[in-house]
Amino acid sequence: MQARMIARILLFSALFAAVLVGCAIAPSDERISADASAMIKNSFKARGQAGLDRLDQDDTQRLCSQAAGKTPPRDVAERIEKQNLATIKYPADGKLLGDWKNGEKIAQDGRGKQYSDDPKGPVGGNCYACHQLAPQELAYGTIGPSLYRFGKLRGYTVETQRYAYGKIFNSEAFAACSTMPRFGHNGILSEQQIKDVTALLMDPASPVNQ
Amino acid sequence: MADPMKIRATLVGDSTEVKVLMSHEMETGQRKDAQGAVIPAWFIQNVTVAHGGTTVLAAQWGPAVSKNPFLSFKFKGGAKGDKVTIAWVDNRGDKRTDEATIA
Amino acid sequence: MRLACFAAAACAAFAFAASAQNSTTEGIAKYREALQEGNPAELWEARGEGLWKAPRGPNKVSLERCDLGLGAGIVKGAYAQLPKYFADADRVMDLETRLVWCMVKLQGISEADAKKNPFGNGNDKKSDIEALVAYVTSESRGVKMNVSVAHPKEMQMYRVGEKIFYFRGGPHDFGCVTCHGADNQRIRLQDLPNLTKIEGTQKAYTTWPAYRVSQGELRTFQWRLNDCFRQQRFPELEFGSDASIALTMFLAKNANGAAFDGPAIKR
Amino acid sequence: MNRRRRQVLKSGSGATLLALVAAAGWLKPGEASAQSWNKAAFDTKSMADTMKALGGGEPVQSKDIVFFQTPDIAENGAVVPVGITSNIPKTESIAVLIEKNPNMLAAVFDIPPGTEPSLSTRVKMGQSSNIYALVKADGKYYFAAKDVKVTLGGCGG
Repeated sequence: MQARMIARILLFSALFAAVLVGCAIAPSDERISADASAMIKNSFKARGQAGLDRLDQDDTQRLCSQAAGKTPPRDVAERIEKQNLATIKYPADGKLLGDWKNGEKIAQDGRGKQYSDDPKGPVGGNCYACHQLAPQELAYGTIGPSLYRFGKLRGYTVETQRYAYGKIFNSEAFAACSTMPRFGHNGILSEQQIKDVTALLMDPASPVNQ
Repeated sequence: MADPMKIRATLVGDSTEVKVLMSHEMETGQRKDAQGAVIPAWFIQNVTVAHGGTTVLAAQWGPAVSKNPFLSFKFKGGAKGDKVTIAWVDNRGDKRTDEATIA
Repeated sequence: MRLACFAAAACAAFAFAASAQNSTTEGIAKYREALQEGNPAELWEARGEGLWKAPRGPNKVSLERCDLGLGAGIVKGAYAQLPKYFADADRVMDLETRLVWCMVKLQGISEADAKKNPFGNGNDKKSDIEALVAYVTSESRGVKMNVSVAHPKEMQMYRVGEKIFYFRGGPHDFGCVTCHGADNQRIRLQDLPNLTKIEGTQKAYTTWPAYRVSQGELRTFQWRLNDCFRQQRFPELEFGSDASIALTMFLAKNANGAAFDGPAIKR
Repeated sequence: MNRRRRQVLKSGSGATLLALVAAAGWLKPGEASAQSWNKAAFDTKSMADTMKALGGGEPVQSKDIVFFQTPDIAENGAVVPVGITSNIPKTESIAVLIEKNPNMLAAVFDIPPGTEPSLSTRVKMGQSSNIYALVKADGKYYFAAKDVKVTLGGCGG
């Protein structure tokens, strides 16, 4: 009886020690995340228009960082999409389509928001960095899907216009942890610029739809 | 003073293959700095390659030759242990001469 | 008849676009191949070797007693095992931070001076660090990457580096993973390595530093990270900062097993 | 290659190449050219100017001039590899010209006897353009052309 008790105590002690050692070797994931946040704060310096406040994550950025490049769990994804959907502001004048020619310029322009950019200078959408749009431009990226014939394939409806405008304004409203920037929500593009890019996608005369 | 050239001279059959990299800005004179002032042209104008006292290649360059220029060619003759001497002069009169041993 | 015509025309247009893409990719591959014949990185390697061996700083000694992890003065193969934990500094260091350490401790150069010009710009602003990195890394060409995470601080850096890789922030919500999280992606026409996979990481990590023909400069891995964060719209990543070492640790360790092939030459 | 391009090649460039040759007189036999730099040749700015200044004959297009290691597409115009081999007997010099650069002439190489009429170097190109290889052999001029496209990648700069 006594011997058994001692054996049990020894076993527990050994297990406890193993847990302790385990802790020493492998800090928890939460601990590592906290270390990473602290390290990031200590490793950057403000420069040009890029202040250290850019390192403060909002809820979406934090949850998507945790998802580590994968789709987050369903409840998290729904939370992200719901929060972001609420931010979308459609134009007060009800007009969703601007000038596709301007839209094409915005889609080509990759400047803006870098510390090396003139803060007063133009800000583009850089759409071609990730998407195929007008077929004339062969130097397009493939991080996002091809948007060639976006309007022609989906139909030139008001619903599709609203989807396109909304997606550009805040992509996270439609696909949680999308790699696409939230151009309207984060103030990268103006309302008029988003209208122009929407026109690039949705105007039947746009080269995208030829 | 300009950095040394990086010269490789290798015997290939009965020819010597010369490959050289030079450290030079090769500034075109067409670029502007942040203040909008033209950056003056600064480039290598003459390159001569000699082996055993004879010129085996003589070149005149304009500013359209790339920064940190590269040049490769072959000449007949040359033996292992021989020296190949390369010299350049730029439009400011800066000069550089380096040599390599044929391997 | 009309329909058939239209379909044929559409197909032809599509085929044209596809073949234009293919020939572009092939053409660029040939361009990159032609660049391999002579790499101006060798000019940096030569200058770096000179700097390594020259007595410099207030102490007028060379860096030939600098311990890069394999013992004092051993350069051959050292880069393939970095970053690593150094007991004398009680810190995980990458090559750049270790070089600064040696310049300070051996040569008596102030840390501020050692760090003041990490990324060169033309003839008037040549960077000693870039040249030294070119020399040291060239001495690991062909050596298999073999980065250890045996020390708890190395493991810690590796795991934190992974978190930073997935950290999204700034006005564009970008993180490293935005561009480097999937296979066969490109920005415009530039191929992007998938750094969430071993093969992609091996190919990318082993070809830095590199002579960038677009800049006419040799660029180190510290520069690569610094400029990625600029394009991510982040503030500036500080040279030799812990986050830069953690990310380097994450990528270098994942490149283990691949032969180091730098300094390379790139676009 | 379209028809318009061919016409340009024949009338325009041919005359320009010759103009360069004539304006320059850069290829004096022997050592003389080694230490002199021919400003007139390197200053030639446009085809039109040189065509006005001169006229007459033109160098002959030759299949015996071959480009090697010269890409169809250059990812960056700052560094475009160019390799040229002349299979024309008695080749005395090889020049590299970029049609659409602000100054056309990039480099001239004197090839003494005993040196192979083949070399490679790297040039800058401001935009997509023809590269011309101009060869002087036995006192006569020959050329070959290669179209090189310059793409500039970009993710915001």
